[in-house]
Formats: sequence, C-alpha cells, structure tokens
Amino acid sequence: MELGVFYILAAVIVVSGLLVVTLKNIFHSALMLILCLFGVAGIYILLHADFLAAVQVLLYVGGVTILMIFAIMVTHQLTGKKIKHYNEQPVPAGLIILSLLILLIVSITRTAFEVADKAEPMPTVAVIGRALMTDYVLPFEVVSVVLLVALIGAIVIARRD
Amino acid sequence: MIEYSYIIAFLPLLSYALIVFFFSKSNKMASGVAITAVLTSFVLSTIVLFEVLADHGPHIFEYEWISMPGLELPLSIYIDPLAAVMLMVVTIVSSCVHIYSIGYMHGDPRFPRFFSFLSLFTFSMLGLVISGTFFATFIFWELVGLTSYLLIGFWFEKKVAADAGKKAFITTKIGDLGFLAGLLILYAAAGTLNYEDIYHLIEHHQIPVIILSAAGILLFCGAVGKSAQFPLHVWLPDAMEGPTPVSALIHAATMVAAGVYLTARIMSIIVVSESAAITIAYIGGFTALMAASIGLVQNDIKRVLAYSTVSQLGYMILALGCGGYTAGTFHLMTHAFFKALLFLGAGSVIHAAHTNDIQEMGGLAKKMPITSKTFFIASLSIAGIFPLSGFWSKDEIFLSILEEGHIGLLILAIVVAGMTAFYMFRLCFLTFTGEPRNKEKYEHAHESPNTMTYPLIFLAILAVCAGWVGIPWLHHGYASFVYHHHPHHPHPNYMLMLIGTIVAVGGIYLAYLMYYKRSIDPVAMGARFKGIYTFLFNKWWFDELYMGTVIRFVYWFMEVLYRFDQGVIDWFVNFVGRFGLFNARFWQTFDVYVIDGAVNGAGIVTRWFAGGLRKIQTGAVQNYAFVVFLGVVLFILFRFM
Amino acid sequence: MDFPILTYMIFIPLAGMIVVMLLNKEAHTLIRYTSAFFSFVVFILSCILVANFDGSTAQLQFVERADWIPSLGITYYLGADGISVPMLFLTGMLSFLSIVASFNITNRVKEYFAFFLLLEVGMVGVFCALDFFLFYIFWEVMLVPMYFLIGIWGGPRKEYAAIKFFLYTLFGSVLMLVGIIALYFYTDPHTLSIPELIARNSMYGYTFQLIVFAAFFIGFAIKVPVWPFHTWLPDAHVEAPTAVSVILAGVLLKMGTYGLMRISYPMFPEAGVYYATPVALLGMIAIIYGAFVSMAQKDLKKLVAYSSVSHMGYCMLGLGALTTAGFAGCMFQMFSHGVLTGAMFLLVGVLYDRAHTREIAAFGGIGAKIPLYTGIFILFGMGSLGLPGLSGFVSEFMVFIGAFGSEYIATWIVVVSILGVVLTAGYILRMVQRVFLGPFNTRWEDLTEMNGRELFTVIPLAIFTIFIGVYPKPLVDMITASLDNVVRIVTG
Amino acid sequence: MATLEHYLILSAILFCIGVFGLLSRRNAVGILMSIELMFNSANINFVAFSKFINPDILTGQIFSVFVIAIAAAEAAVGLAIVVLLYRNFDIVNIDKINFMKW
Repeated sequence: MELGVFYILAAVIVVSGLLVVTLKNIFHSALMLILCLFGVAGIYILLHADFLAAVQVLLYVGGVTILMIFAIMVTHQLTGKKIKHYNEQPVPAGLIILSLLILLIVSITRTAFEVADKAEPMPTVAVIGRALMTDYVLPFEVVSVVLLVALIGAIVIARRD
Repeated sequence: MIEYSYIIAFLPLLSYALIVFFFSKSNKMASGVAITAVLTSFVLSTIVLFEVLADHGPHIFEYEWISMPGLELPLSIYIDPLAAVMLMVVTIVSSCVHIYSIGYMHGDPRFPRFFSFLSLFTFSMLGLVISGTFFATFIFWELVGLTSYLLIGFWFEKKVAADAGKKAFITTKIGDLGFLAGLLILYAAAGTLNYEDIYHLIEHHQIPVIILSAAGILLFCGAVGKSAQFPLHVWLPDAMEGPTPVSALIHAATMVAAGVYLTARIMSIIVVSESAAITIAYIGGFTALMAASIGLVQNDIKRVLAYSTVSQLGYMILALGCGGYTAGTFHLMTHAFFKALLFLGAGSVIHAAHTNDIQEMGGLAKKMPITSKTFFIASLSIAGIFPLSGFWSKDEIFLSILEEGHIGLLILAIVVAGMTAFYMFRLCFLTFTGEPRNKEKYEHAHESPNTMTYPLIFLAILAVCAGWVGIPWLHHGYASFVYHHHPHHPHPNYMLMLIGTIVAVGGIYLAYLMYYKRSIDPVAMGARFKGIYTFLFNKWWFDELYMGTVIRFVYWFMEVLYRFDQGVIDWFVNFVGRFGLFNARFWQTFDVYVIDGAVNGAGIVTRWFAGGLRKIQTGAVQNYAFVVFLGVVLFILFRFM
Repeated sequence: MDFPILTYMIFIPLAGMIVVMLLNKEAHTLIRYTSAFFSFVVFILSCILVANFDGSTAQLQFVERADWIPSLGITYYLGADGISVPMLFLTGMLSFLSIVASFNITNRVKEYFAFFLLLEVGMVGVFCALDFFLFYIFWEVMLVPMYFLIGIWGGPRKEYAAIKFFLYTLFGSVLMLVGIIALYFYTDPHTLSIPELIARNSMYGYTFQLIVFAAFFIGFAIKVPVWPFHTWLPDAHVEAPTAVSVILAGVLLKMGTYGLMRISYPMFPEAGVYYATPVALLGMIAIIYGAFVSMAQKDLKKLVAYSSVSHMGYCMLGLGALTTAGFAGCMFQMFSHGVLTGAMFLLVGVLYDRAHTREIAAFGGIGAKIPLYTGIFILFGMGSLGLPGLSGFVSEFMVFIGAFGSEYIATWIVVVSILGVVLTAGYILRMVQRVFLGPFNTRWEDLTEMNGRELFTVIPLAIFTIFIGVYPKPLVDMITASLDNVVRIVTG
Repeated sequence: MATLEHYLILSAILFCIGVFGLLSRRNAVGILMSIELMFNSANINFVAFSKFINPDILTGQIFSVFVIAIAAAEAAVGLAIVVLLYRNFDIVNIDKINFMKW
C-alpha cells in the first residue's frame, strides 16, 4: 500500500517535473511546479515528516510559486508566444544529465546503507522546534538574517529608482 | 704744471672722442679740434720742459689701478729729462704732421677719421712717454701699435695697405711677447713694475743679474719689434703703404723711436748685464748695416727712407747697447726732426708727382723749390755734415762706441754713415736734379700748398739747429740734461769728427758721380755686382724667408690642428656617439627580436590559445553550468567508477 | 638686506615665462616686450645686487636659507659672494640684451621667449645656489631650454648640434652628480650644503679628494669647455640662433669655471694643488690650440666659437696658478669673455641677418660700406686680442702675472701660453682683414648699417669692455676678498 | 514497503530534471523553477536519510527547514533580478545576458 502510494507520488513528481522544464508556456510550467511541489509534500508525509509537509505547502506552494507567477505576470512575456524556449544546448545537456542520472542510480544501488531500526518521534513539530531553539540556534539566527538580507536586497534590486 | 702732465696726453684723447662722436662729418671741425689739441699739448710740454730744466726730477705721480694680494699694479707718471725731451719731440713732430695733413689729406672721404686716428696716436705716444711703470708703458705700447695698424691700413681698400697693417701689427706683437715675458719676469723677481722701484732694487743689487739679463733681453725684444730691428724689421718698409704723414709721424719720428725710448728706460739693466748690452749693441749694429745696404738699391722713395729709418734706429740701439744713453737719445731727437722732414718732403713730392718711384722722377727741384731745399737740408743732416744736427748726434754715437772699446762696431758704424750719405744723395739727385724721366708726371708736378710747406720749413730749421744743444763744447747742453746716473761729457774727439765728415762727403761724392754727373753708370755697376745687387734689391730675402718658414708653418700647423680637431677629437666624440647609437641599435634589435620576441611570443601563444578558448567563454551562464555538470559527471566517472 | 633679492632674481623670469605662456601666441610684439620687461627687471635687480654688495669681505651675502627636504639634509640655500655677484650681473645683462636681440625671431615666438626665460631661471639659480641639490637642479634646468633653443631655432645642422650639446653636458653633469653623492655619503652627518662641505674639507681623505675632484672637474670642464672636451662648442655655437650663442658663450661657459672656483677648489684643496699643473697645462693647450684652430676657420661664427676655447684657456691657466692674481685673472676673463664674445656673436648675427652667409671668404672690403659696424667689430676684436684699455687685456695680464708668480706650475707653461697672444692677434686681424678690408666686394652693395635695436644691444657691452679695461678697480674690489679666501683655503 | 533506495532514486530523477531545466531553459523564471526542483530533490534526500538512518534526532528535517528558507530567499532575490533585467533590457532570456564575455 505504502509502496503503491509512493509510486503514484513519484509518477506525479517526475511527470510534473518534466513538464515544468519542457512546457513552452512558462505560466503552465508554474502550474506544473505547484503540482510537483504538492507531490513532494506527499512524499514528506510518506516519510513521517508532517511539519515539513506543512511548511512545503505553505511556503512553497503558497509563497514561492505565487511569487513566481507574479514575476511572470510582471514581465508578461512569452505567455503563449511561439518562441524558442530552449537554448542551443538541450541535447548535450540531456545526454549529460542522462549519464549523470545513470551514474547516480548506479551508485545508489551499489551503496549499502546502514538503515537504522528506530522510530522517529511523532509529531515532529515539538522536537524540531526545540532543536531549533537549542542545538541549532545559531544557524537559525543566521538564516533569519539571510532572509532579512534577501528581503531587503530584493526590494533594493527591484526597486524603481 | 708738471703734476698735471697727464693733461698733455689726454688732450688728444679728448680730441679723438670729440671727432668720433661729434665731428665725424665735418672736415674743418675735425682738423681744427685735432690741431688745437696737439698744439695745446705742445705748449704744455714746453712748460713741463722748463720745469724739468729747473728740477731734473724724476717727478713721479702714482695712481692706484689694480690692487689685490699678490698683485699691485699702479699707474704712474714719470717725468725725467728724457721724458720731457720726448714730449717736446712728439708734440712738435705731431703738430707739424697734423698741419701738413690738412693739405695732404685734402679731399679724402675719410678725412675726419684720419684726424681722429692721428689724435689717438698722439695720445698713445704721449702716454707712452710719460708712463712711469713698465706696465703703463706696455699699455700705451700696444695702443700705439693699434693706431699704427689703423693708420697703415687707412686706405684699406688697397689690399697691400691692409696686408701691411696686419703684418705690422703681428710682427710687432711678436716682439711684444718678449716685452710681456720680460714684464712677468721682472714682476716675479721685483714685485713691482715701477721704473723708480726697479732702478732702486737694481742699484742695491737685489735682483740677480741672470734675471736682469733675461728680463733685459726680453724687454728689448719689444723694442726690436717696435723699432723694426733685425729680425723683426720686415714690417716697417711695408708700412709705407700708409698715408705719408703717418709714415712721417709714426714710422719715422715717434712710434718706431719708442723702442729706442724703451731701451733707454732699461738702461739700468743693460748697464748691469754685460750679455744683454752686447746682444743689444750687435743687433743694433747689424740692423744698421743691413738696412743701409738694402737702402742703397731701392727705388721707392718711401722705402728708401724706411730702410734709412731702420738703419738709423739701429744706430741708436747700437749706441744704447754701448752705454751711450745720452748719444742714443740725442740721435733719437735729431733723427725725429730730420727724418720727419724727409718723409714730409717725400710726401710732398709724391703729392705732386703721383708716384713713389724715383726712377720716374727727376728735375723736380725747379717745380718744387721749397720741398727740394728742405729735403736737401735734411739729407745733409742725416748724412752728418757739419754743423747740421745729424753731425753732432752721429759724432756722439761714434764716441760712445769708441769709449766702450768696440772697434769693430765703430768701423761698422762709420761704414754705415758712408752708406747713409750715399743712398740719401742718390735719392736727392734722382728726385730733384737731372732731366725729368717721366715728362707727363713732371708736367703735372707743382709746389705743395702752404699747409704742407710751412711744416717743412719749420722742421728744416730744427734739422739744422736741434743738434746744437748737444755740441760737445757746450757744458750745460744736452749731455748735462739727459743722462744716465750722472752727466757724462766725453772729450770731443776731432779725429772721429774728421773721419765721419770724410766718409759722409765721400758717400755724397760717389752719389754725385753716379747720379748727377753720371760719370759712373749705376746700371753697369748693378750688372757688374749682379749677385749682391739682387740680394740687396730683394731685401736679403727676409720676407721670402719668413713667408717660407714661419708663416707657412703657422698655416700648415693650423690646418693640421683643425684636421686633428675634426678628425681625431671630434671624431672620437662622434665615435662615442655613434658607438652609443650602434649599441642602441644592436640592443634595440636584440630587444625587438629576442626579449620582446619572447614576450610577444608568449602573447602570441596565449592569444592563439585564447582565440580558441574565448569561444568557450560565451558569457552565457548556462554554458558554464553545462561544463560544471560535465565536470561532475566526468569526476564521478573517473573517481568512483 | 631683508629683501630676498636672489629669490626674486630666480623666480621673476619664471613668472615671466608663465605670463608669456598665457599670452596669445599671435601677439608677437606683446610677447617680445613682456619677456624683455621681465628680463629687464632681473637686470635691474642685478644692478641693485652689485650696488649693495660689500666687496670687503669674503662672507656670503644676501643669504636665504630654509628647510626643504629636512630628512635628506636638503635646504633652499641661496647666497652670493664676490665670485657670483659679477656672474649674476653678467647674466642679468646678457639675458636682457639677448632677449632684445631676439626680437627678430618670427618662428614660434611664444615658445622661444618662454624657453629663454626658463633658461634665465636656470642660469641665475646656478650662480646663487649654495645647496648641491638646488645647484644640480638649476644646472639641469638650464640644459632643457638650451636643447630646444638650439634644436628648434638653430641652423641647418641644429639637431645634431643640440643632441651633441645635450648629451655631452649631461655626461658631465652625471659625473658631477656622482661626485655630489659621494660627498653626501662621505660626510657625517650627511649634508648637501656647499659652505658646510667646504668647512669640512679637512675631513676628506687624499685619495677621495683626488677622485672626486676629477669627477667634478670633468663635469665642469665639459662646460668650460676645456680641451679636449670642447668639440660640442663649435657645433652648438654655429647652429644656435644668435642670442642663444650669446648666452652660451657669455654665461653657460662661465658656469664651468664658476663651479671650479666655487666648489672644486675650496672643497678639495689638496687635490687642487695636486692637479695644478694638469689644469694649467690644459689651459695652455687650449690657448694655443684654440688659437690655431680659429685661424683655420672659414666660417665667421665658428671662428668666434673656437676663439672661446682659446679664451677660456686663460681661465684655466689662471685657476691652475692657485694665486689670487691668477684667480682674479680668471674671474676677469670670465667677465670680459662674456662681454666680448657675447658682443662678437651679436655682431656676427647682425651681419648674418643681412648677408645670409658667414663665409669669411664671401666678404671683403665691406668696411667701406658699413663703417659703424666695422668700427664696433674692430673694437670688440681688439678687446678679444687683448688690447690694453679693453677688458681682455686686464684679464690676460692678470692671468699671466698670477701664473708666472705661481709656485705650483712651471714657468714654461706660462711662456708657451704667452704665444697665444700673438696667435690671437693673428686670427682676429686675419679675419678683420678678409671681411672688412681690402677691395670692396660689389656683391654687398646693398648692405645696410646697424639699426637702432642692434646698436642698443652692443653699446652697453662696448661700454663695459672699455670701462673694465680702463678702470678695473670696481670689479677688483668686488672679487678680491672672496678669491683671496678661496686661494687661502687651497694653499693653506 | 518503499526503501531508502526508492526515495534516493526519485530524488536523483527529480534532481536531474531540475538540472536539465537549468541547463536548457531560456526563460529566467523557468530556470528559477528548475532550481526549486533541485532544492526539492535535495530535501527529499535529507528527509529520507533522516527517516532511514537517524530517525530519532531529525537532523535531516531541520536541514530541510533551512533549505526551504534559503530557497525562499533565493527565489526572492532571483525574481527581483529578473524583474530588474526585464526592466532594463526588456528581456528575460538568460542566453542574451552574456555581458560576462570579455
């Protein structure tokens, strides 16, 4: 049952991901991205990462993707226009990526992972929250600063002056 | 008055300045100013003479000129009887010549300039006479040389005249080298150049005799140049290219006598140094003989007189070399008058006949009574005929030689006296008597104007009487006025007087036979003694000798040095330059092809690579990312697989 | 005197140069008069300097001193004594007259006068700098405008002459620089002040003195120029425009002898004694050699140029003598040569402007056509050959007396040198005769007499020639104390 | 039962899709999307490892949180740049932006 769900989710993710990079209409790509991100959120749930799944949906689907759609709207270009949406290197890139993928799969299958036989705490929110405030407080603060800088930077860059 | 005697010299200088700055266009004003100045000088000189007669002096007045540690060069005025006499001689002759020049130079386009030069000369000569130091003497010595140069070359359009001026200047300058060297020796030894101080030191034997001999001979070299003594006599005959009044004033009466004057001034040295005295005496004697011998055969009226001058100057030098201070200076004075007269007379003749060649003259006595008479008087005087002035001074010279005991020189002097009488009367007879040999010139001849004849008459009187001040029986005459140390009155030697007169009369008689009576044919004589005649006629080939040796050497040497300068020194400099340039070129080549080649090579290789590689750098980020992932793939492939 | 007169003398021409550069380059007359004005001010200042100078003492006067680069011991140090005051006066006068004489320049007028004023800065500076650094700077500052003045406004071979002059002089100054640096490091504490270095001359070792003296000597000798370093001179003189020749002969050559008197001798007394004979010998050779070579010249200007070699030989002879009289003779000769040769070059320039040739043989008899010019030329010619009553005689006589009485050099050197007098007479008279006397060459029928401006430039020089020749006492009084001081330092 | 390998392979596929997009898309926004895909694949990896290797301490999940935060920041800045590019050059195609060429 779980495996079946995994395959379904995996299929959704892979297909929508491929569509993201292949669709001509960038707006459609964005829609496919949303679908893909939902699939990933499903994978998180499958992996018992309930907090992350929530964050994924809230932040990615609700935040980043919307932001991208806004950007597409602002630049209002290319939607539905018959122009080349690939550069001159999709074929070599495809080949490279294919070989990379093969190499990765080969190395994954060859590697023997030491899988632990333990159960993770459920729900994870409290544990993550505590960890962020104790062991990972410094990275946490750094990330907050990074976000702030990115925010201000984005405003400064995009600002019309 | 005597303390202001510099005024005598400065009046002509003032006149020079006035003429140059204000009257350079006006003939009347120029000659007027010049003559006024020189006559005033003459009057003042007379006053000075009387003051010196009252007090022999010497009267010395010193003026500071240069004064620094190790170098004291004052200027001073030194008036003793000799200077006083010379002042008289110079101002008298100069006055006569000035007046004479009005007539002689009449119509010359540079008339004012001529008078300005005459004034300048008079200034220099008077300055020379009153100088109280060898240094000041040297200054005026050079200045008279300059004016002589200017006046000889007065008609500088004539190349001969310009050449003669240059020759005179340079030849006398060679003598002046000796003068200068003598000054230096004297200064180094004595620390002063004042006559009085040096005389004093010599008297007290504070200067070594050897130095005195050297200094004496070197100073005498100056006199050799200026007084045209052998071997520097060659300039004086050439100097006759100048206007005749100039010849009379400068090259007969005054400037050339400056050498004699200087020799008299170094009498104290000569007396001390036997060798110097002998040298001087023999040079004088030889010059007298040589010049007289040349004078025998010359045809140019002025050149005959020029050689006569050289010869007479030799006489004076001879006398001084024999210690005859009084005799030498006495002859200097008398000679000045009669030789000036001769020259002015010759000038008058030339003015009338428009030629210098006595062979073209003849019979001019009828046309020019005053000139011919005065000329005869002067000739008698120079020949030494009693009782004219030449007789007395020549007699003094014989006496002084005899007293010194140089019998050889005495005989020489007497022979020269005979030669003098001969050539002077040869001149007189050829010029004034006989048939005119050039009718055309004879027809044009006429007596000169009064401005020219009056000076002749005045000088003729002096030529007769000037010698009377030195008559040996006169005890308060010249000898007790102009003397060295103490008056010297030699006993009159009647024997010598007789010999002198006989020789003179003999010379005149010979000339009379040859050129008046024509009983001896001069041409035949010349042909008979052809060798000697040619030798004398060509002036002993001195000019040719100098031309062939000294001058040629100088010209050769200057070319050699110039070639050396260009070919060696400058060549070396240029060689260094060229070597530098060559080096530069070489290293430039090296630089371009090797060093820069390497650099450029590196550049070329790089560019060549880059030309290929730059294509990789597209600027498109995705291409770069592509490479990154290619790298990742390859990395994994080779590292792990 | 509190008024910093030397600084003003140096920098007024500089100000003049700036003003000239700001003027419209087409306004030729304005440029000419402006530069003449500035150089005239300097001339007036030099007169004031002479008037206020106290010749009774060897002390440096009008001293100005200020720190400049204290860490290297470099100061802005100016002063004048009896050696420099006559030279400053000469510089002031000749610069002014040369600028007036350059009024006929029509090519690139603005640059010409700007360079000329810069040249004056360098010249005045050299004569009053008392710090080696400053001295060297002015020494080199002079070189550059000179190079351009010859190289741009010169004759047919101007580039060659300019480069030869520049490189030759530079070679000399590099040697001098080596000497300066050696001195700087030899003394402790390091200093570049010339009077200071002179005061310490007892500290220098014998060998050190000999070597450094030689270095300085070559540097100065090239400038003088002493035989055999003289060949730049005829080329430079002949190719340079008239006024530049005047400055070159009148002032620049004097810097060599000035340097020897101011620096070499007092600083290296023992070396000075050691080198007395070689210096005098070089002087002798220059006198004779220069005279002979002059005689061989066919170009009027070249003749005058070579006569400079001969005349500067007298200076060297006087210096070699190491007596006050010899030094004074040298000083007189410097002054007199500056005046005489300066005037000679002006006169040659006047003739060249009219005839467009300087070939001696091309003239002949022009004395009849232009008597005034001839008279003035003969006056200076006579001065040059040492006629009494003109300045050349006084200097030659003093040199001879000083050298003859010297215990440091042999008598025969002086005796041979005296021959130079008659050789000088030879070439001057030969030239005068071939140019002015003799039959008139009808080619010069249209030759005109000197104009007012030309007379204006030579008359002052004529006056000075005669004045110094007749009454040398003022100049003697001015220089004696200082020269005596130098001689006493050298001979102990 | 889905094993760790399943998740890893899924993540690898997703990552490769993202890389492909990154390398070949012209549109800048598309490239940003591809980058998001790659982030997600990395997150899948983290979470999977966390689940299978060290389930008790949740380090992988915490890293994922950080990655998401960084991804948000990246998206913000990246989009701002895109907007700016568009405004200044009127293009959003990244292959035209080749000013980095020498």
